[in-house]
Amino acid sequence: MMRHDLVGPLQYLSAEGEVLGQGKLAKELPECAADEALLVSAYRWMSLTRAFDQKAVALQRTGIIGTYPSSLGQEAISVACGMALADHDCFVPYYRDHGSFLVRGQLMEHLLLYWGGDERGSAYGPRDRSQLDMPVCVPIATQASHAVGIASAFKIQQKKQAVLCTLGDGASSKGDFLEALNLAGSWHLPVVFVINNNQWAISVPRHIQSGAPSLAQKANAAAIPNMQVDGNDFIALYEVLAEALQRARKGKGPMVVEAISYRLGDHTTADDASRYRDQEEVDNAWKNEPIKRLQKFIHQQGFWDKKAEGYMQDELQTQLAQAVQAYQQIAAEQPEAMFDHLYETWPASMDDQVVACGERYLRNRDGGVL
Amino acid sequence: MMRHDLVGPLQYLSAEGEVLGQGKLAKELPECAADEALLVSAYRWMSLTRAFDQKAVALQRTGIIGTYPSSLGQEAISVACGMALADHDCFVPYYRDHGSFLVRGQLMEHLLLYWGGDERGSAYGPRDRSQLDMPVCVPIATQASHAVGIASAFKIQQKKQAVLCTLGDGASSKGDFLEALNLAGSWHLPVVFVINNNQWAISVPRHIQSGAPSLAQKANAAAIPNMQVDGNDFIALYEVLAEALQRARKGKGPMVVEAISYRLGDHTTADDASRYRDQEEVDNAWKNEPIKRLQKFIHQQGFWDKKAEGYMQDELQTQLAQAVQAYQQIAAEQPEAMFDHLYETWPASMDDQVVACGERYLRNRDGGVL
Amino acid sequence: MKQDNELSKLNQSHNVTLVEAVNLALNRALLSDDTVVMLGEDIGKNGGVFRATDGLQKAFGFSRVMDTPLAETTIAGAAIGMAVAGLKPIAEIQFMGFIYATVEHMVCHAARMRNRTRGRLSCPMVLRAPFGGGIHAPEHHSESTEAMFAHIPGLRVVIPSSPARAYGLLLAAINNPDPVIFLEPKRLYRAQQYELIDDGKALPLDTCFTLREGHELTLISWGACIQECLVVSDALAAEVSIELIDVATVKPIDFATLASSIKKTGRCLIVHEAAKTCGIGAEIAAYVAEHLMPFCKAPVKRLTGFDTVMPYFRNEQHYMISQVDIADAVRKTLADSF
Amino acid sequence: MKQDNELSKLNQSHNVTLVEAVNLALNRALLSDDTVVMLGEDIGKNGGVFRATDGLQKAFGFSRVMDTPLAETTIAGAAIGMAVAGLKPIAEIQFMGFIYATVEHMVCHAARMRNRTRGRLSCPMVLRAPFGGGIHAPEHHSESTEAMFAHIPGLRVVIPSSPARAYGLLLAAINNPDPVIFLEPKRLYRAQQYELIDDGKALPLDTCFTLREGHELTLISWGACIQECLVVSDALAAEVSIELIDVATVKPIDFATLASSIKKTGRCLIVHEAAKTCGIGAEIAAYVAEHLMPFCKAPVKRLTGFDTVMPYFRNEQHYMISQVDIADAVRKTLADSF
Ligand SMILES: Cc1ncc(C[n+]2csc(CCOP(=O)(O)OP(=O)(O)O)c2C)c(N)n1
Ligand SMILES: Cc1ncc(C[n+]2csc(CCOP(=O)(O)OP(=O)(O)O)c2C)c(N)n1
Ligand SMILES: [Mg+2]
Ligand SMILES: [Mg+2]
Repeated sequence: MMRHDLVGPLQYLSAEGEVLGQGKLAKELPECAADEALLVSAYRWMSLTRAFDQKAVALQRTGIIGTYPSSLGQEAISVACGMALADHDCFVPYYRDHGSFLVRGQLMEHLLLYWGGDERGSAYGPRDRSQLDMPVCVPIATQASHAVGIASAFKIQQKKQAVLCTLGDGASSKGDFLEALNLAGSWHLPVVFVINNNQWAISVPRHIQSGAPSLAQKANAAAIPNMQVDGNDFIALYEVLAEALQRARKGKGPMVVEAISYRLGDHTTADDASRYRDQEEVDNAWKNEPIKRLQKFIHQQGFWDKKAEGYMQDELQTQLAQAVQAYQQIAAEQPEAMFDHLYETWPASMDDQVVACGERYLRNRDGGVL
Repeated sequence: MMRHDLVGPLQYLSAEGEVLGQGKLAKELPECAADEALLVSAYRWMSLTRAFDQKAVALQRTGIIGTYPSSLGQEAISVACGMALADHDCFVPYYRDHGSFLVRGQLMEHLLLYWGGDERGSAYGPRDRSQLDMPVCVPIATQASHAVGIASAFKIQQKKQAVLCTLGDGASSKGDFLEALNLAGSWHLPVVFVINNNQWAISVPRHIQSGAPSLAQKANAAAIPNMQVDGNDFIALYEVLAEALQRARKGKGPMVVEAISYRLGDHTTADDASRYRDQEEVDNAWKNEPIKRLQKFIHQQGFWDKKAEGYMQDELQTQLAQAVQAYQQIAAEQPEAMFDHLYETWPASMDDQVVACGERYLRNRDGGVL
Repeated sequence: MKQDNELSKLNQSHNVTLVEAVNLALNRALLSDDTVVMLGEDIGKNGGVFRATDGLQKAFGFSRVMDTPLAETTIAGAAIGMAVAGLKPIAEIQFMGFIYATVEHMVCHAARMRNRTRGRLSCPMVLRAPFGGGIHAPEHHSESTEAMFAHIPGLRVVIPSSPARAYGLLLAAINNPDPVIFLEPKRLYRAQQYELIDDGKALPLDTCFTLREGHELTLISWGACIQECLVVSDALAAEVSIELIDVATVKPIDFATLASSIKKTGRCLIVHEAAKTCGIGAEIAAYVAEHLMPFCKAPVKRLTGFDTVMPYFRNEQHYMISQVDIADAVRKTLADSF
Repeated sequence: MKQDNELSKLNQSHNVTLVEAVNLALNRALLSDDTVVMLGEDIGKNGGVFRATDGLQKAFGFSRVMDTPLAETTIAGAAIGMAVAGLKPIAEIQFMGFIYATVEHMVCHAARMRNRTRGRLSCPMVLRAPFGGGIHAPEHHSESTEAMFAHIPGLRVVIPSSPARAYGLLLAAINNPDPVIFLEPKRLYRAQQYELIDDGKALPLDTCFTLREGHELTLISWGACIQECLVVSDALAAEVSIELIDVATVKPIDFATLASSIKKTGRCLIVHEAAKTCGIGAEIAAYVAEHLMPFCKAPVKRLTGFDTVMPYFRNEQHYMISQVDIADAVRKTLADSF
């Protein structure tokens, strides 16, 4: 029952959490809107994601982790992606999907480990260890090529599993994504692409990325079904993504979803967005932020109250504190670890470099002397 | 008055050269269909292109040139591109545009020089030496990136000039083209892309290149106007390309034209198409070939007759014979020529390689002895 | 596994060219391992423009031997995804001149997936491409840029120079749990025929092959040039005792074998078709400068392609390295002895 | 030309960092030549993520300083088209780790356009990118793969190591009629300030810079490592007389200057951050092995990055080369004298 005829993004709730269109709830809203457990856990995950982002930014400021890209304002997208995925599906992220990682069961200390400059942050993967979720992908849009490769592996292996690949509005300009769409269409692959259109690619505004009114329509080039969704409306996102993944698993082919959102924070902790965008634009965007909207709705539905909110916030802070502590207790790897996973079958000719690495370490250990 | 509402490719003449739609000629056909001089010269150029292709294939068979890609059956496209271009426009070809090169005023001996393995084949350029038509481009689709670069230079220089870039159906799958479309749309560039959809990319059939019903619709990703045209109908092609280039020169932005054709010959002289496609398909395609169609039309219009045909064929053969002779009289470059145009400002450190090159030549000149 | 496959010529002996040996190895890999798949342009019905994949799609179907749209970036990137997902993809790039669009994926992902995830994920893929000049081909069809990939940590670069090594090294590359760039010297594709037993036996990677033993000069090469080196080694046998070594795996390089030979001969000539600057020859000569100078009885010599764009085929021979050039370089090296 | 441009600081002297020197050179080029244009990601309002282009779009407008969509292939390919069409484009790649998507265009077209057309067309473009490690950056933000481009005939690769050379060499690169890959050592972007006169004077390309004269050991490097080399040369002055050479143009290499120094000192240590195999250091060491062995009083030594993926920043320092490492290598080279 997805609305492909739609003009503009699919949206069920107003910024204030009111049901749009006023008709009888059952009529207006999709099933998932009545699923208390689902919405409450979505709300928890989104709240945890925001708390984690806040904490991570603070940790960067104090030098405890490195450059960090907050997902502030985009929690509904990453959490909806995580929740729509089945354990046995494959998640192919970019680098602003902290919420998805959390829902997929990755530990916060491991996310911090990655952003703290330690490869082991990508060593643990999702809850379902059998599943091969991909690690953070830094080279923009390259993950899209991997996603179609994994999807075609699933097809060849006759597994009823789907791939969900995320990317940004800027990434939608890069050939890797556009070629991947073409292959997904030509080979009819079980892959869903989710474009987090947060309006900015660092300092480059959406209108410079493309002359097209929507980014979803890039899929028209490959005749792939596509639609825009309000990226601040969890209910709309979950409905669309769950159905898109179901289609894919059933062999009905790929789909592209453009989630319209806004990057409420700087691009990363290394960025100063005030150089290139007006505070007014940001202030307006805050009115649409996704967490408040879902909170008001579950309040109205009687799924949530002040007390629950209080408990939850305390609980999140405890979890966070424990995660930070766990992260800080993880000692750095040995210097020679840089060789441990380079090749599975070790080339003897590189032994002397491992030795040289050890010597270099000892030589410099205590600052060293000239 | 271009028909963007069109379903299926724009076509005016039947395979038999009859006007489709039977109404009064003036009503049905575009102006250019009444332009005797235009149609006759188009017919001459298309005939010359076919004769040149036949000759080139023969020369390859006897080892006088190297691997050669015939444009058999696609003469209307390359000639329409050449004729729609103004002298001061820029032509950015791929490698199957012999007709365009001829119309642009390149000499046949120079085309043979290129396919004969001599860089000087690209040293002369079009009739209007002031114009910078690009040379043959072998790496598929890369020319599309250059085309948008040249188009944006024209825009920056405030020149009222347009760029016409050709590519194949296979090339339409490569990121370079898809990214270039996106830039053309975002920067509103004066560039027209012409996809010669000849149904095959060597042995890969059109349906594997893309799951989309048309290749023109790739432009929808960038919200660029686009249409399909019958690639065997010179009148339709000329009307569409002339108008598209005019739009571009006037600053009205880019356009994509998919010319539906068929590769009647092998991919190149190095290919054997019988390995992967049925002769029956080829035989059917012959029924739609563009030269016979235009010939019948200009006959009916009284623009052409048997006598003219006889004269022309003799004339073409003489021209060809002269060109082949001229080509064969061009001696090879000196061995050291491989360094002459590497850098404009010569690095002294490379002198010894020039010397070594000379020595290598002398050492091997007469077969050499061990 | 289709054991009844007509293509199966298991354990039989064949008189094959290098390209036929590649075809045999691919067939063997597809037969013996269901996770092996192939993707590339024109590899299906057409069997590849050089027929390296002839008959394979017919035998194993499109789901094992996949024709792709014309998009090298995706050929490499999708292969990485397939490899991560448990397949062993063999991706074909039609000519090395068209391999450059794969560089971002090979450098940023294929070479790093295992290291990035500390072994949780890996990338057991092979990227095949015909390379080198001398076949009278058009522009961009004669590249030898193996050194670009050899510079990249995490990659292996393997180059056969005979049907037997093509067969054995390709099987080794396919079985290797990490990414391998496998470059096939197209000039040798049909140069000679050799007896070969399709026994599925892989040859070792990361190892040089000593093709001739000698004690006066170590002649080091790989790929197509090996053929000229063999002729010269034999032709000059009366004059000079040459030890000919085929590097085969040009990254990582088996320096142990090279070093022991150079210690013995005291002279070293490196021959490669690729441009000189920062080629594999530079790395080998640098190794000698660092570790073997005391053993050197003559300057190290590199006989290589020039640092210029390979001329179109009309003048291509002025760029290529001939037997005469190699013989001359051998004699010069001897003459220049300290 | 906007002579009234507020940014114009012509002929004034400035105390600038390396990144400010880059900005001055870009501003000077845009001011003095209308055909100079810039394109790249975030180079406009944001002034580049390192502020190298700060203020330039404001001063010269979008048509001279263009923010592009996120597409490196097109940034390089469009720059080639602009260059052919009579402009002098300066394309910025945000980090060298993202330069790989430009390889096909730089290798197949930028490097060949003049040669391919026998001079009818040419490609006067500059591809700028910050490179190198040591700034505690995320994955892919610390690459040093200059050797990949140095291997390609037709390209120039230029690397400054001080504000003055950044200014003078960038102007030279922009004026050069052929393509130049200009790599900026980001670790030095804000390391020190130097007096610089914005006189529009270019420095020579294809030339090494001798930063210290000495007679016992030739220390060869480029980019960020030059700073450690300077410290070591001075600190060890009492112990050993070091001749320090900044290669600057790593392709083509000015071997004449290197050779005359090595002939004098008889010892040579090459320092670079990039991976060892087939790095620029290999080419220089190979040159010594071919031409200078008789002059060598000690083995050539390379002190380089390892042939492994640069560790994420937590362990990055174990990969980086320190003053201590350089001093140690200098002493080892002396100790290993024949
Ligand atoms: C290939 C590549 N080019 C450039 C960069 C540098 N870079 C990192 S993030 C970014 C902007 C990405 O914007 P978008 O795709 O919209 O994602 P967002 O960060 O807004 O979520 C850029 C240019 C990169 N990481 N990879
Ligand atoms: C980047 C690249 N990849 C592969 C090739 C080899 N190749 C040459 S032509 C061709 C098919 C092109 O088909 P299409 O774009 O439809 O043009 P056509 O030849 O049919 O006119 C291929 C794969 C190439 N030249 N460049
Ligand atoms: Mg964005
Ligand atoms: Mg075609």
